[in-house]
Amino acid sequence: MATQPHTQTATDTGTILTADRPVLEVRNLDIGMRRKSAVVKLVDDVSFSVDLGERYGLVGESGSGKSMTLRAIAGLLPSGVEVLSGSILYGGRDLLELSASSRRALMGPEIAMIFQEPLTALNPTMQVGDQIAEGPRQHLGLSAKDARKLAVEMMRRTGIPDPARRAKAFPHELSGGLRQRIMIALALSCSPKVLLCDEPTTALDVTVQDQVLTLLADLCDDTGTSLVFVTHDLAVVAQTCSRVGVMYSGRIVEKGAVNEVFPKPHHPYTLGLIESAPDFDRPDRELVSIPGFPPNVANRGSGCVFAPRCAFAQDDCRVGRLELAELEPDRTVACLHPRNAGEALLSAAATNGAIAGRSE
Amino acid sequence: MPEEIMLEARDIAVLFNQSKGFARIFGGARRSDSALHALDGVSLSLRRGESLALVGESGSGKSTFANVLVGRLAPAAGQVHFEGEHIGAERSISHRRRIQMVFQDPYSSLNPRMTVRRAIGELLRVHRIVPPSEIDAELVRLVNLVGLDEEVLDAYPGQFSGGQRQRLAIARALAVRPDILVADEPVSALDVSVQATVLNLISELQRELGLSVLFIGHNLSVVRSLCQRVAVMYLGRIVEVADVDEIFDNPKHPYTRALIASIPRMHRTIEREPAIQGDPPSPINLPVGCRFQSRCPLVQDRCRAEDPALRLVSATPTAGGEFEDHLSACHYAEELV
Amino acid sequence: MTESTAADVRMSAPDLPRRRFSVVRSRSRSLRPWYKITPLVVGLSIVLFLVLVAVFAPWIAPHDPLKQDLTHILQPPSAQHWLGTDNLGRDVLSRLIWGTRVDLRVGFLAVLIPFVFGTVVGAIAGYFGGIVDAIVMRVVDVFFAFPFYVLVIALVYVLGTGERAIYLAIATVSWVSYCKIVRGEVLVARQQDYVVAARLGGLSHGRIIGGHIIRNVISQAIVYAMSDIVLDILAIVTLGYLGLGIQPPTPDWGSMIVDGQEFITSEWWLSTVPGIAVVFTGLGLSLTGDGLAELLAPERRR
Amino acid sequence: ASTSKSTSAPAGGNLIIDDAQDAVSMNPTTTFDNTSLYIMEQIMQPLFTVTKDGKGTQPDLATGYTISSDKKTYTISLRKNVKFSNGQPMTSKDVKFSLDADTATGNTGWGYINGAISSISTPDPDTVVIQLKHAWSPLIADLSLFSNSIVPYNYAGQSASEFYTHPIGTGPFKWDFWNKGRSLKVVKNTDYWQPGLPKLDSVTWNVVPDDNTRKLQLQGGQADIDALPTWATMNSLKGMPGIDATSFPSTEIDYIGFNEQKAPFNDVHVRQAISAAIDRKSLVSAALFGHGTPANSLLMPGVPYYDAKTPGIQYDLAAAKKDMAESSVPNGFTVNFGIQSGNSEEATIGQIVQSELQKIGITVKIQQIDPTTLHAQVQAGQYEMAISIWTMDIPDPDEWVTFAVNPTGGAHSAFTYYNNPSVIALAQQGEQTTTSSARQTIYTKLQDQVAADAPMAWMFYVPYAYPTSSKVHGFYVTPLGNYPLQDVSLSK
Amino acid sequence: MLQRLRFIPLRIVQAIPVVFGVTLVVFFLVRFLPGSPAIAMLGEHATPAAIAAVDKEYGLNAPIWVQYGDFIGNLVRGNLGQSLFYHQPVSQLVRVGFPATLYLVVYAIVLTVIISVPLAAVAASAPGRARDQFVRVGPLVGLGMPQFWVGIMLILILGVRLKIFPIGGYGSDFVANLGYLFLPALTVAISMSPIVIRSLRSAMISVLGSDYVGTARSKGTSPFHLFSRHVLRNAAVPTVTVLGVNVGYLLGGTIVVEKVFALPGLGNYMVTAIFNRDFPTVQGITLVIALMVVVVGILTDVVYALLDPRVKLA
Ligand SMILES: Nc1ncnc2c1ncn2[C@@H]1O[C@H](COP(=O)(O)OP(=O)(O)OP(=O)(O)O)[C@@H](O)[C@H]1O
Ligand SMILES: Nc1ncnc2c1ncn2[C@@H]1O[C@H](COP(=O)(O)OP(=O)(O)OP(=O)(O)O)[C@@H](O)[C@H]1O
Ligand SMILES: [Mg+2]
Ligand SMILES: [Mg+2]
Repeated sequence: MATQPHTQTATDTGTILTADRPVLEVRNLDIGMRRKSAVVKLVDDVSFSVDLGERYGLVGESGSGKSMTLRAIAGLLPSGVEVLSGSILYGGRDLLELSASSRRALMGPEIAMIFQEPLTALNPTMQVGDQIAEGPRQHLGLSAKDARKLAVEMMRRTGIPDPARRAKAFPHELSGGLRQRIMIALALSCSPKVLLCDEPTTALDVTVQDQVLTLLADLCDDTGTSLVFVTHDLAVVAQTCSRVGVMYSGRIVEKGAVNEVFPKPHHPYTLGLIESAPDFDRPDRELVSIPGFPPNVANRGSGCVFAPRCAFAQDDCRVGRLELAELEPDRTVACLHPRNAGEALLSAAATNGAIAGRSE
Repeated sequence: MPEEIMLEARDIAVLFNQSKGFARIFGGARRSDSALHALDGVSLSLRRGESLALVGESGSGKSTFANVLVGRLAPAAGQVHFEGEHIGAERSISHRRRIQMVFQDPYSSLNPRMTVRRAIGELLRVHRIVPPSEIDAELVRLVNLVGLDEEVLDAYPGQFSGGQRQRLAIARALAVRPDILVADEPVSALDVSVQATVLNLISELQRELGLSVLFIGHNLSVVRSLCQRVAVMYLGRIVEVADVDEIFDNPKHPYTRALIASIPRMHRTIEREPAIQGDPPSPINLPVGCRFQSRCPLVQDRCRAEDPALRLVSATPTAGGEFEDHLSACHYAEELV
Repeated sequence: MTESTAADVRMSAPDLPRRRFSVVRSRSRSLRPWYKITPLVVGLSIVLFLVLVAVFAPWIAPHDPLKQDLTHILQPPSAQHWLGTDNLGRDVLSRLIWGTRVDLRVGFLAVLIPFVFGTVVGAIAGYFGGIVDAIVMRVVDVFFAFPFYVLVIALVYVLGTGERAIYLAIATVSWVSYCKIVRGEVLVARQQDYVVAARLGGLSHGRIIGGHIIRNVISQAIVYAMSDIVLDILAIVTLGYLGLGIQPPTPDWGSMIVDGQEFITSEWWLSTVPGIAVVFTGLGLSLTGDGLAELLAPERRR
Repeated sequence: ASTSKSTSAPAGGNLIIDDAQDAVSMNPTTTFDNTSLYIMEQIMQPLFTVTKDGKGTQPDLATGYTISSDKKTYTISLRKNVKFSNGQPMTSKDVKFSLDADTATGNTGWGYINGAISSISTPDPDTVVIQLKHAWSPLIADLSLFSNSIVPYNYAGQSASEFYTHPIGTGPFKWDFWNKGRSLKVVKNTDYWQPGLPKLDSVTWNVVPDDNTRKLQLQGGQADIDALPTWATMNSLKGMPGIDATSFPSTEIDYIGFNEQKAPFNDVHVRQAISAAIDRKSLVSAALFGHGTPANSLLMPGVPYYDAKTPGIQYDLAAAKKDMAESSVPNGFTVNFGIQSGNSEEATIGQIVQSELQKIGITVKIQQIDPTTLHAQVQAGQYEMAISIWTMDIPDPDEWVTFAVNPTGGAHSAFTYYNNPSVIALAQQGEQTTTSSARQTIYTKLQDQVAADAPMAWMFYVPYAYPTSSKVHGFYVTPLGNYPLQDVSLSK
Repeated sequence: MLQRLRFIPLRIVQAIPVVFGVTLVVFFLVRFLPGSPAIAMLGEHATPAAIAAVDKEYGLNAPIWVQYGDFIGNLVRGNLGQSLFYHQPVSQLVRVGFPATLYLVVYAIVLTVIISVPLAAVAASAPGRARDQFVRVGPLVGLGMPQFWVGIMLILILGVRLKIFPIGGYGSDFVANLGYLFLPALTVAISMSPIVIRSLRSAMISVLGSDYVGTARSKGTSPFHLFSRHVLRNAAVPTVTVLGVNVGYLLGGTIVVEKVFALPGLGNYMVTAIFNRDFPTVQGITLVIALMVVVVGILTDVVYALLDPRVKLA
């Protein structure tokens, strides 16, 4: 491999991105809060990597730590919450070791982020054009006029009709779809290499969601931008991403290629997620929910975190610490008793109500 | 045997206006800001024991319609009939009782300062559902009905998760023994796994208690697995009504087709039509002609001139051997394949 | 439709686990127990301390607060008089302790009337909106636009000096604040689904306002009341400065500050010590208010 | 104001006087407040002026006078070469105009003081002849009152109200400006008839309502005189470098008036008991920080015919208890005691009296009432017991005596409703007697009798307090309260 | 921009009944006061005859509704009446007092902002930490201190001891008053800042935690721009309202500060007028202050609307 010539991209800040190395690699990331008495881990030992131009999905229930992981990469953890250990490598450089100002210099031209709710993610008192222009002005050293021009151009590229006029609008004057497009324009204005998306379409209508997803995918393909895509809608991941990590209670419990994981989930939690969501193409299937609730992050207990809700849990699931194990190449599962029969087992579980019934 | 119509809305129109007169000059608190047509001639009937879905984009008027049905909002025009009897917005206590509602936001739908016992117990007392001595037993029965343990009775809503709250909201609605349950996006704020329990609960209750349910939602996957009939709403109008399988297999309105096309699918292999473009136009300045014209891939000149009415396009046989009407508001419904 | 059969309907879906009470949203701070809210604990301790001082004043105070000793006036602090004596030779410490009684009483009573009146009026105006609201709000504006001290001074003149006049004067002015606060809260609350649900449940307006809305909006008014007590004590001090305070020889901090300020350049402690008492009380009440705001804040999501 | 320092102070400078209130008006004939009249006296002068000791008068714009044998005609000769500040010379025409204008105000102003005058004539520019209705010994004293100040004839062609917005007079200073509520300034009258005077260039009165601020301005050198210090201020300024906390003898008496219309104050024993229960020395030391003198008489030491030997009721608790026992309310009673709100001295007095009367079984309820309300109540006879103050305006006891003991004047014996015919007769005799010795006898008798009747419990005589900067020289206050500023100078 | 200010005419119309209400209340209130202008004028030893004469001269013996009619009639003609105590038109007093009060209030607001913004920023930057606690508790001390006491203390320390500022009084021009009014304005600011700091602090904390600040950070915006463009402006929105409400309260409370610092402001005239039962002055000044409160209310809304484009007022 090393002998082969590979594509190289020299970024503005000198980071060398190569195709044989993941553009973004999260290693053993712990995020949490230090309390007087204890450390509360919100994200626990999360690792995953994203290749150049790849679209990577993170799914999981509310509170599973998806947003925290993303925010840690962007350096936007809420106050009180910090990275406890681990590293976040961008093009081989550990972001966590950079100074605040050099990290800031990366944000925008190298890494950008899009939030769930475009209305709250845009400054309500600033014209959207100015908000888009702010990044280019700072990072690309553009004049106010040029930055503004760039902003309008970006808006045009995201399919906003009449961009010059819309640039003068305030966020509340735009519809949800337009706002999210503004967010995309804003995030892509400095041509970042990695785009972090935190549920960018959850607040949108299906028709608009579809437009925005298509747009995102197209733009990223055009520029070779990698995407980290957080959502709780499996179908959206299935449609958008090539690889996926399934998060539960701050941990990644399963990861692999989307077309491997979803048809043949190995982890009971992944299975549960799939079975509880209505599937348009399987309307007559009974919905089976995962019983109970995710554990309190302050006290996850020992053993597999999912064991208390797991229909297949056995005694050994409840002791010790569970590590991710690679079952097949690029297919990792944190389960002592992984389901490998996939769908066959699923229907069995559904018919005898096993997933639901066995909790005590 | 024709199914019995429980609740019928006829030509409902709702306008949100600026308030006028004295209150405006002297600045009393007002309910709305700008004039817009939230509903424009909506007719829909709910049959006994059925579960009817109302879907549509955000802002299309679904909640407004629900509010009219439950009597929270007086329509500018049109009437609501309950078992054939006209009921206005100011309703008798028994009419109120018989149509209950479950809301989208589980966090604002329960009074944060009242225990479940108090909140539901009050309803039982006011409506004299059971003799006072049996109230406690009835409360236990109700929370059990929605799959909760009786210890929830003395807790405050703050102590519950979203799914539990939604169950409690359902329990409250059922406490007064309604005939009709209007559920306004009851699961869209919930996590998938919780969503499933609530959806299952609603469908069980509907079956077991013979409730008529108007289920408002925008997730077509949910609708498809829960409801028997579907009405599609666009910009204050019903644009298509049909049996659930019929509408998804054989949509007769371009908007419905676009909706279906936009659903994210687990299986990428499934072929999808191209998504429609643009956002819905503002309900303040409505276009002449068909409301969907600006986004319709099949738009014709007639669509820009003539407002299509909701009409019968076909009657399809249902599982029970009956024929179900398929209504659409598209000039070219028959031409859609 | 028979209800009896429904009683047997249990979800075949999984039952909820027993741990359900531990499953609270960690982000909602409102469910923190009161003793974990530092401002509340500190504030309440201060208030409790003051209340105890007020209650046990007769036993704590080393001297009779009214006992004059004209041969020992304006004495600096000493073993005999820890905080010295005032211009009539009275023991300052004892007056300070007894003053706690008067000031807390006046402060609380001066808040009580406007609290109740303002809350009721504000709730009605906010709930019904429209003309009722318009009229109430214009009246509120009139009182609001009226210079505070003009109204208070004039009312104290009309009613005659004394504690009762002070309550009434302050009440006349400050119900407006409660009215505004509660109205604003009710405007928000009446849109909440639980109010709609109550209405759909067939409950009357009165029951909804009194039973459902008030309990949710009152916390803001209570929080405000805490700081209002401080403002009222200050208003009494200021009235004293304008010569309209509590009647002598009743020991109260306001008149102690005002009487002492004549001697501010020489016997500075005369006005400073009761001043510190007011500040301390203010601190306690404000912290309590802060804490209560945290404790009572209804969950405001989104 | 150290006159002792003989260093000749340089002329000039602006003297700044802080007062708590603003002047009200510059019209001497209808103005009653001290601030206004102390200011107008620097601008307008009467024919006679009060001597420094306050007990007599001396010619000012007049040079002298003669009295006819029937004591009903006064012929007054005017000083020559006196000019108004507008340059116009002063003549008898101006004098007659001024006196008549005052008389005309009658009850609404000070006109009643000229009540004895029947007519005024001006035989020549330098002579004024005053014809009286009846013998009236206080006339010259009356003429020395500010209300009889001399202004130009016909207000120099203006209307009265216009004229008094910038009055013209013969005084050492002339009008400069008045920012109402803030400050008032007069400047040196270069045409002043006394050569070399005034020494100052100008005088400014600033309105500084807060007691402490006035004191601190004086301390900080921002003001030269605090015109209304509290006694606490005086106390704390004592011995402070750069400040002279001087007080001047006055004609002020502070007393507690009893409303005899209300039981049990109609009982002389009660009045006597209260009077005897008050320890005046304590009052003086606590309320005035020792600055006053316990009062023994209706009249004040600065007033002619004051009798230091009058055995006014003094502190004697045993006697007080005895009086109470003999009274109609031997077991005591409860009384409302009205004092002015916002007045720390009265609050102090009130509380001391309260605790003293407690000892003889009287429960005193202090009622702090704002001054105007209190006055209204007193004037309407709707009070039981209230603190009042009197200061003489003219150097003759009659003004006060008539007011205090003669119920017919409309003031109901200073609103005490005291009515003793023999005292009233004595008061009338005093008015009509002109010889000093005879008047002395009459007033001594009167003082004794009033003391025995105790219609009021007089407390103390209070001096005038005027703390000044040590830079101020030659400042003095007459017993009537006026402070002529023509001799005052400022050092650097 | 102008679109957003369309509410102004309506607000002015709404203010009319308020102002009318104020005239009604003040007129009858002052006439309920015990004692009369004549007694105040003539003093303790006035005789009934003298009082009657004065009443007649000032028309105080006319029936009360006639007097009210006259008052309103004059008012409509822009005439506030003639002061009984100062013997000049009330409008004259307003002309002197209004600038002083306005200067004081504006100066106080400026100082309040200067004090509050950095403190709130410091506190909000680390919620819950020591400096935050300090900022939360410290200013409460200012809230609990009576203004006259603070004023005297400031005079004593900064005026008399350190001789930095004048000891009360009012200067002749704008520049001089920067010095003369510093301490009074500071006195007011000390009691107003705690309220503003609290509001600003919590607004800043919520703004700092908002998604759009996250967005701004994700753009790599520098801390300075972050604070000035994104945080301050948005945090100012709720604070402006708090400030507006308190300015109204402040206007009614300048009485004390004006008295302590011997300022010829409306409050000072007002106290004197009440004490002297100078009805026309009390009425006139109350009306002016009420108008100021109304104007401040409208201004607050204007600022609010300008700061926050979402606001639609009507
Ligand atoms: N500001 C915060 N301070 C402390 N804990 C927080 C904060 N925000 C979130 N958490 C906690 O961190 C954990 C992970 O939250 P995170 O927001 O990453 O979840 P998520 O997977 O993004 O969920 P969602 O789908 O609801 O967005 C949760 O337990 C949450 O309660
Ligand atoms: N109280 C109101 N005042 C003014 N306009 C309103 C009001 N309520 C709703 N509208 C408007 O009426 C239209 C229909 O609103 P409605 O809430 O019924 O839509 P919806 O279909 O329920 O949307 P969603 O899916 O977002 O809940 C929208 O344009 C909305 O902005
Ligand atoms: Mg998230
Ligand atoms: Mg809705």
